[in-house]
This record gives sequence, structure tokens and C-alpha cells, in this order.
Amino acid sequence: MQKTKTKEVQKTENKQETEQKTLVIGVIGSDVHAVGNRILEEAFTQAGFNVVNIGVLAAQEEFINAAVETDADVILVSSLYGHGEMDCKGFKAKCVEAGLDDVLLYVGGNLVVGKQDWEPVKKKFLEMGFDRVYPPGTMPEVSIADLKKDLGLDD
Amino acid sequence: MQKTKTKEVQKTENKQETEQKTLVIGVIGSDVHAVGNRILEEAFTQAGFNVVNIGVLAAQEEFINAAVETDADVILVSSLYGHGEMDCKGFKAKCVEAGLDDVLLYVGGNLVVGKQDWEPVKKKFLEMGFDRVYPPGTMPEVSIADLKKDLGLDD
Amino acid sequence: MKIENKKWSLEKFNQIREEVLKQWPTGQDVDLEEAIEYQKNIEPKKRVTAKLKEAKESGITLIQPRAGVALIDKHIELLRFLQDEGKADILPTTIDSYTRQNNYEDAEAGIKESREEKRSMLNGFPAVNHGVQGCREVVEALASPLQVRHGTPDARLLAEITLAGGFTDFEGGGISYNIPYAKEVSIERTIYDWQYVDRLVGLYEENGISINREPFGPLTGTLVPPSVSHTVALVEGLLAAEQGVKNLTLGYGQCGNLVQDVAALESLRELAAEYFADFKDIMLTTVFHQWMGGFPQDEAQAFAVISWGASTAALGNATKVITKTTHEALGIPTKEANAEGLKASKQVINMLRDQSLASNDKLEKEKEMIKKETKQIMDHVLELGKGDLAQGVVKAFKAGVIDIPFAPSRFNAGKILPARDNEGAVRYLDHGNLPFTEEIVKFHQKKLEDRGKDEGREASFQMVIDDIYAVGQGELVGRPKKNKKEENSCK
Amino acid sequence: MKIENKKWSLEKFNQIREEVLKQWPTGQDVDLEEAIEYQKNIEPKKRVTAKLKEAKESGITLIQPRAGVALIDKHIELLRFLQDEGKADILPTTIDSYTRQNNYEDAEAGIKESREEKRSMLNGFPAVNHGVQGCREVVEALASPLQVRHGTPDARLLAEITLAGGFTDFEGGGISYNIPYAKEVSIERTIYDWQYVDRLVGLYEENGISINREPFGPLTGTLVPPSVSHTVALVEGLLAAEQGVKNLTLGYGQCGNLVQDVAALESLRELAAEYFADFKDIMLTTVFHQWMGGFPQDEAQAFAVISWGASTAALGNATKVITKTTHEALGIPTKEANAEGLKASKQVINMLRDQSLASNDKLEKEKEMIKKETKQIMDHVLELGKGDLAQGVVKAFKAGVIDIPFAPSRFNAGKILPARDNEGAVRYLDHGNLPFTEEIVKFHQKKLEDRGKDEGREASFQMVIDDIYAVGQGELVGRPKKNKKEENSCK
Repeated sequence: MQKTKTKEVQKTENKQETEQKTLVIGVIGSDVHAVGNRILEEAFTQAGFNVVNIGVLAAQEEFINAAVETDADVILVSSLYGHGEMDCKGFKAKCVEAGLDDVLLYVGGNLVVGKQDWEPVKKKFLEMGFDRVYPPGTMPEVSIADLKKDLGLDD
Repeated sequence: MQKTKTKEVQKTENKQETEQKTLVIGVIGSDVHAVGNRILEEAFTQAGFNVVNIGVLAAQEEFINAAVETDADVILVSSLYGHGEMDCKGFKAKCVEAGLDDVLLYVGGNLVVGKQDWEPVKKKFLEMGFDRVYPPGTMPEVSIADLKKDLGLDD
Repeated sequence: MKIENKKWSLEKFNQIREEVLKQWPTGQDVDLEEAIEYQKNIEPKKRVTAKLKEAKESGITLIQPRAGVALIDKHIELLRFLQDEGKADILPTTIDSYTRQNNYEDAEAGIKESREEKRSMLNGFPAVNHGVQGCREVVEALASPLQVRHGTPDARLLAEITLAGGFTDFEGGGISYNIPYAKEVSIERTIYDWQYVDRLVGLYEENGISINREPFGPLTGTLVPPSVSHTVALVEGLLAAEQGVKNLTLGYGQCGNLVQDVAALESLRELAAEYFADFKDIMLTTVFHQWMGGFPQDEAQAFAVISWGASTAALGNATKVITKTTHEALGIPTKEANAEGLKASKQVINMLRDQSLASNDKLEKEKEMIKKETKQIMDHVLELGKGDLAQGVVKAFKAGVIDIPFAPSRFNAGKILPARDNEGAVRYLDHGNLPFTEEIVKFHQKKLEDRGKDEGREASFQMVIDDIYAVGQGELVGRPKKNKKEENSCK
Repeated sequence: MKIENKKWSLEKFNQIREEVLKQWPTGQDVDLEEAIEYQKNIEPKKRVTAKLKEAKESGITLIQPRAGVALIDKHIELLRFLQDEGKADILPTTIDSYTRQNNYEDAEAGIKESREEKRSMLNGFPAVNHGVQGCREVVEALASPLQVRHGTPDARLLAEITLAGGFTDFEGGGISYNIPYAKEVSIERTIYDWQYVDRLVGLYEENGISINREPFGPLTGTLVPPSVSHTVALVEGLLAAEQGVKNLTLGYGQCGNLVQDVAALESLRELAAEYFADFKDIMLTTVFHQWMGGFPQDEAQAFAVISWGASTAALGNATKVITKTTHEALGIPTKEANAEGLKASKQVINMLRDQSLASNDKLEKEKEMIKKETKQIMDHVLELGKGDLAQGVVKAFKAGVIDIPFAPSRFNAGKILPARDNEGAVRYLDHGNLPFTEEIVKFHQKKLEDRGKDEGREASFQMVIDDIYAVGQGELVGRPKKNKKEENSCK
């Protein structure tokens, strides 16, 4: 299919030639769920990203330091144990403070304690400054598609 | 425990000496559920009643004829297949017509098609002239206790 | 009426057919040639036979619910939901109880009242009243194949209309849809009438249209010992095959003890292979019915009963399982509850797809006993009929040589009494006139004595009552209350 | 830190104890003598040990949920519901994740926020913050015995407070609450800290108070081969017994293949009988965890997974089963969903109370392999420790001789890779440095090759990922998508 390439796509292609996009992934707070984290690492790597995995039990500062050090494009925060709301408070502000204004923030998992309607939860995290919010049970393919879209990568 | 016997109880005791109470039981309409019917027969007999069991697939007329012939005290109608509402229409009127004004009418089972709130169903059957209406899963002990109460029998 | 197990002549069939099609006005719309042409255009994936064949070959277990309401559009809506949301492999059309008694007037009234009340006043789909076109509307609206499920002693007109209407599977038989479903209909009568149904299916087969037939396995659904239901399944299957039926699904209803249930499924397959050896081109499959007795009212508990049924079906490698719903104790389920029963069953079946119950001494012993019992009954039936199965069956019912527990029919001896043994397997407390050898009788006696000892009581009718209520109250074996209390207090 | 598997002197214990009780202000309220008096007044039916003993003797399987919220009154309300409505035999108190990391400040903030938001902002009960009196409030409000369930590497203060608070059972161990629950805590550290916990329990025992201990069986809950979890259960049990623990419940998490799961339970009992033969007065029981991996989001399907877990627990005669809920895929369950998981489990367990999986060749083979594997690891661990189990364990983790799949800890080798075979049993795709003989390695290789052939692909990490997602997507074995499509289209 032929289409006129936009400036953005052109830029991206050029960028792709020279560098991979870098993702910082980790499980925030006192959360030790390691399995999904390991699968995400594998899936994102297979999808062609440069994955910096800071693992479980990661503090906000660890995410931010890793993103600064590796000049990351996206931070993906996982939280499986229900404390996500408390653990993510002020995360966006700290990112801005560290000069990571342009870094995309994704968050996903079982973000709150107990069964709740998804829409209010999503709204809350969007208001907290996250660009993408994923419900429990999201498959890696979904976030990979979003990453490609948000980063302007050709599929 | 000592208590003053009411006239009714006194009368009943006298009656008991001379005769058992007679129950007509059966499964109404095109319903073939035979197992519960057989258990009720056994349970009511063990409880000391004279049980006339007209079995499954019983028409309203069969109940009434059996009650007239045996000078029954109670007619107990079972319906397990959901058509109870249609099958029991006009039953009370037919009983009155046959001179069975004083015969108690009990009905029980899965009386309507589909899951419905119990209270409206009960109300409907009470309005149709039944004296007792039982939900699905009622144990024989419950109706035996009611029978003894309604017939003024000492437990 | 003199019946014999012999393929009907076309002449005899056509003669009776004329009468059958007059039983209700919609009968006049049935044109067999046109129906065969219509059936020829139904694609394989909408034929039950094709679906069963693939399931049998790939060793998977299909799921099928029960469902039927009074009005065509509502019935389509219901089945579409079970197909799309419940992912049913085979769709049912359960027929209402008036139609089952050939009471088409009351069925008509029920259709009318359902329209007025805006809810189904019938407990199933009145297919005869809706006629051939009504059935075709249903069949055409759905992507999955459909079976007719009912409980009709005289199902001749129902078969004519539904098969012409595009259904590809028809449940029932001269014993299984009489003894548990009627009070006053003779066994001669129903065997004769079902020879008609089977001959009709045979005619379709001779014209290249494969229709599946399924004797109703669970019978009264209440503590039926496997050898009783196996006998009926074999008899009805053989009578059907004689009339030209080529696709048979033999059924069995879950008793609850895993070893007995798997032994029942395996012995049913093995007995069928033996008894149908002469019919070379017949396809035999099995259907397992999830627990047919009283259900717990609590939905979580009901899910457990459903899932345990699905587990047994999978471990016993049934070709198909008929699913129950969490509304079982409360009457006819909503479509949502029905779909939930399907989803729970499918989850278990998929998880256990690659697992079976491995052979062991207990399983082999159960199989051996079920096969011996069934053969002893079958031998005696054929003996009574002097070699003719149909005549043998009539005499066998009279003599109590075939006997179905808790059946309403007065043509059933009603002498046998089943009860659970100490592990929950169904045994003969009283074998009535079943022609069992001493070995068999003692085997069952011993099993029940062991339970009696454990419970400190004699095996009696009270034990049977306790067993009937048990699952609804959260147990399999109905232990005496005293015993139960002790158990509770020492927990 | 030099650790050894030797009973601590009271002096050593008391010296460390002083520090432990200072970790958070509520520690100062713990008075061991007073606590022993308090525990003495707890009646037997409120002691887990008594309940387990009776269950073991009468051969029944107890049910227990997981549950915990931030505030005392809400926690009591929750547990009372699970006791009365769910009929839980043993009640849990699940501890929140901040407390598990000894982060009592954040736990305190969580309590405060929970009060303000009027919902629990913590995923469990912060027992340390609530202190001895808070725990006693909970214990006294309930009729059933209570166990502490958590995931705390350093659980010394938690144990002090909850045992003084009237709990009679404490889950965890130096391996099972470190490797799956921590990233940076050394194995020496946690073994040392859990010796403290076990010595504390031993002190209670020496004063006539029976407290149950339960190593956490499922570890990471993700494709953990039985011999890995059995090794950890035995090691932690032996370390505990050395410190004076007298009541041990060894755990195992469901893998999903019936034969493997029953073999795991039976071999766990047999191995325990062997390894604890020197501890004459010890009570050994087993706990089976319903499926710990990803759940289907659909509640009907989740009920099926729960029921299948309960079936396996019953057929394998576990003393206790930890139940799951239909909200598993969605996070922490409501109390209603939690009670439903209990009710479904109880229904199955009661129905299967009198049934077991009969011995057969496959079962015996599985048991034999699990026992051989476990013994080979255990032998090597003891060898590495030159006879000292504690030292052996530390060296074993360093060498990957004990290795837990998918664990977050950097003190775990993380070299082994498990995958399901063609029947869904969990096998070693890569056994890393586990000290297995050629026979064992080949057994597992062969099993996985068979599956690979069937699926037309090599066994790889992709197979592992497919297996991890499988149950959530309605299957046990994660078959490749191409294969799945074919299966669907031929149904």
C-alpha cells in the first residue's frame, strides 16, 4: 500500500536506522510478581526494543534513574498487588523534575485493591499523568502495538 | 410441659383415635417427575398420614376425584417442570364445585418457567386459592410440620 | 399389536405415515422428497454427525446445553447466545412438555399466552405447532448443528417435522422416552412408534442424509446403575440400527463416583463395539450427562457439581457432554446461567483434554462387573424374545428383567432399588428380577453391607432417600444425620 | 554471618529478641510469659493444630481462603463472613505487602488512607502496626482458628506479635518467603531469621502451646516442578524441627495434571515420613494450593479452575486446600467471591470425600521419579553442607543445586526452565544445575520431545510463555496458535 510519508514517520525511520527505542520496565513498590515481568522483557525484546529491566521491588527513583542513564523513550510500570495507586503517586512530577518530560509513561496490572470498575481506575491514572493504562490480563501484543503507534514506528 | 388443651386440640385428639388424616398427592399436568413424588409418599406415610398417591401426569380432575372418593383432608399438588401456573388455573373453583371447600390445598415445586423472585410467585398461587405454597428444594419435614399445624395435630 | 425387530417395509411405513401426518395440521407441510433436498443443502459443519465424527477422531469432548422456549424469535435469540457466548459445540432444541404428550392444543395455548405475557409459558420449543418452516427459521439462523431433545413417547410427528425442518440429530427411544416419561403407555406401543422414527431416519440415510440418533441415557436420572442404562442404550441402538440408523450416540448419566463413571463410559464403548459388530458402517459415539439428580441451590456449589461432571466426562473421554446450569435447583435457567454452565464445562474439558483416568485394578473390576451384568440382562432379554429383541424387551419389562428405578410407568416392574456404597458408587440394594448370577448379587450386597457397617445402620429405603437428597445438600453419599453431626463436631 | 542447623540457645535467642522487638513500637507490648498464658486459654477448636489433627485422622480435607484488609473492624467483618457464609475450616490473615518488606511506615500511611478513603488501600492486614491487642481483637471475634499468611523475608517481629496475639499457625520459611518474595536478601539472612521464628514457635511448644508451621509450598506459583517445591518443603521443615517446631504442614501448588498432582501429594507424604523419621513426636500434614498461576477472567471458567483444584486435593487426600476465587484474574476478591470459592471447593471435597485416585502404573512412575529427583537434590545439599543442612542450602543456592523458576531473587540461580509435557505435567526443559542422574534428565527430555513432535516445534522459551498464559486462556497446555486454529476449524 502506497502512502505519502509524513515528516514524523520519515524522522522515525531515520532514527530507527541509527538506534533502537529504549524501554525501562519494572514492577513498582513492594510488589514481587516476577513472572509477568520476565515475559514482558522477552516479548518487548523480541519485538525489537532495547529493554532495560529493573525487575521487581522497584522504587520510583529506580525507574527514573534507569531512564535518565539509558536515555529511555518509555517507562512501563507494572503493579500486580493492588498498591499501584499509592506507589505511583507523584511519579509524573518526579519525571518532569528529572527532565524526563518527553518520556512516555505506561502503567498496567491489578492497579487497585479489590474488584472495581475499570473506567474510573483508568481515568485516575490518566489524571496522574500516565499516557497509557492497561487492565489486568492485557497481552504483551497490545502494548507492543501501542508502543509502535506512540513512537511512530512502522509495523 | 403442661398446657391447657384448646378445644381444637381436644377434638383433634379424639379424631386421631378414630381416624388418620388423608392426603391426596400427585404431580399435575404433563409433568413426569416421579422421584420426589415417591419420596413424599414415603415421608408422609412415615409421618402417620394416610397417603393416596395418584402419581405423575395427573389432571386436576384426578386430584378432585381421588379427594372426593377418599374423603381427603388435604390435596398436595407437585409441579416440577415450570408449567404449574397454567396447570393449576381454576383448580380451587373446581374443588369448591365438587364440594371440597374445606379441603386444604398445598402446592409446591418449580412452579414457573425460569428463575423468578419467589415472593410474587407465592403471592400468585395464594391468590389462586392455595393455602400453602412451597419453593423448590423444600424438604418433606417442612410440609409435615405445616400439615400438623393446619390439621391441629399434636406433634 | 405384534412387534418384531425387523426392518419395516416401505409400504408399512407409508401406510402409517399417512395417519401420523394428520395428527396436527402442520403435518401436511412435510414432503419427504423436498425435505431430503433441503437436508442435502445443509453444509457439513451444521450436521451433528460430522461434528461428532471429528470429535471422536481427534479425541475431544463436545459440549451441549439444554434449551428451548415457546416462541421462534426468542428461541433463536436463546440459541444464538448459547452458541456465541457459551461456545456450545452442538445446539439443542428442547421440546415443551405438552408437545411431549402430543397435547398440541395446550402447546398452542402456551404459544398464545407466551406472546401475551411476554415470557415463555412453555418449558420448551413446541416444534410441531411451529411446523417445518418454523424449524427451518431456527436452523437457518444458527451456525452450529442442532439436535431435538424431548421425552416424547410418540415422537413420530415431531420427528417428521423437525427432520424436514433441518435438525440433524434426534434424541430418544422406545424405552428411554417411555418408562421415565409416561404412566400409561405400553412398551409395545412405544417400541413400535420408535421403529417408525428410526425407519424415517433410515430413509434419510438411504438418501444420503446422515442423521444422528441418541437413546436417552440417564433414564430417570436418579441412582440408575450403569448396567440398567447400558442395557437400554444397547437395546434401543440395536432396534434403531435394524431400521437403518447409521449414527448412534449412546448415553450415560453421571453417578458421581469417578471410577464407576469412567468404567461406565469405557464399558459402554466396549459393549457397543461388541453388540454392533454386525453393523459394519455404523458410527458409535458416547454422551455423558452431567449430574441429573437434585442440585444445590447455591450457585457456587452448583458450579462445583457442573465442573466435576465435566471433569469426569473428560477423564472418561466421552464424545459429548450435556451440561447443567447453576439454576438447576430453581427450575429452567436464564440464558446467562446456561452459558455459564457451558463455559465452566469447556474450561475443564480443555484443561483435561490430554488426560485420562489410567487403567487400574479398581477400574478394571468395575468394568468387568458392568459388562457381566449388562450381558446377563441382554442374554435373558433375547432368550425371552426367542431371539427377537423387540419381543424380548416387551417380555423383559413384564418380568422385571429390565427394570428402571423410580420410573412413573406402570409397565415398569419398579422392583429394583439402588443405593450408594461407601465410596459413592451406585449398587443394587434390591436387584428385583434382574437375571444376575450369585457373583453379581453378592458383589453388590457386600458393597452395601460395608457402607451399612460404617454408618451403623441397615441398608434400607431411608438410605436411598438420603442418597437422593445428598448432592443437593452438598454430599454424594447420604450419611445418616447422627453420623454427620459427629463429623461436624470433630472438625 | 555463619549459620548452622543447630538449635539456638535461649541466650542467643533472647539477645536477638531484644533488637527484634525494637523494630517498631508495638514490639514493646510483647511479653512472652503473658502470651503463653493467653495462648493457654485458647480452646482446642480454635487451634489450627487440633483441627489439622482431626482432619488427618478422619481423612477429610479442610478448606481455607486467603484474606486480609487494612482495618481491624473490616478485617473481622471479612473473616466472619468467610467463616459463616463460606464455612472456612481455617481462617487466614493475609499480611499486606508493605509489612512484608518491614516497611511499617508505609503500612501506617495505608491504614490512615484506608480510614479516609473508606476502602482498604492495603492488600492485607498490617498486623505489626495493629500490635498484639489488635490481633487479639481479631482472634477473639472469631470461632475458627487463624493462620498468618504473608511472604515476609524477615518475619521475626510479625511472628512475635501475631503469636502473642493468639494466632496458632504461621506460614513461611527462609527459602519460600525469600526467593519468591525478595530481590536483594541473602539466603543466609533469611535462614537465620527464620531460625528465630522457628525457635520462637519451639519455645511456645516447650511451654505446652502447639503452634503449626507451614512452609510456603507453591513458591513462585508458576510451573514449579514437584521435586523443586518438595525439596524446599523438606529443607524448611527440617530446619524448623531442629528449632523445636512440632507441627508442620508441607505444601504443594497444583500443576494441573491429575496424576502428577496426586503423585506429588503422595510422594510428599512419603518423603516426609522418611526425612522426619528421627523426630518422633512431630505431626506432619499436607496443604494443596489450588492453581496459583494466571486465571481466566470469566467467572464461570474461574469456578471450573477452582473446582478442578478442589477435586485434585480431594483425590490426593490433602489435609487442607487453599482456595482461590473467581476474581483471581482481576485482583483482590470481594468477600462474596471469596466465600463462593470456598463453597464450590467444599461441595467438591464433600462429594469426593470417600474417593481417591487408585494406584496405577502411571501414578507409581510419577511418584518414583519425584522421589528420586528430590532425594538426589537433598543428598547433594547435605553433601555441600558437609552434613549441615543450613550450610548446604546456602551453597546449594549459590551452585544452582536448588533453583526456583521465575523467582525475583538475585540469590537464585534462575537456570532451570520448566514446561508442560503432552499431558500437561510439568517437566524440566532445562534442569540447570540440579544434580540429576542421566535417567532423570532423559525422562524429562523424552516427555518434552513428545510434545514438541506433536506440536511440530522445538521445546523453547516460547513454549514456556505459552504454558504460563494457557490456563488464563482456557487451556492447560499452551499449544502453538497455528495448531489451535486447526483444532478449532475441525471441531
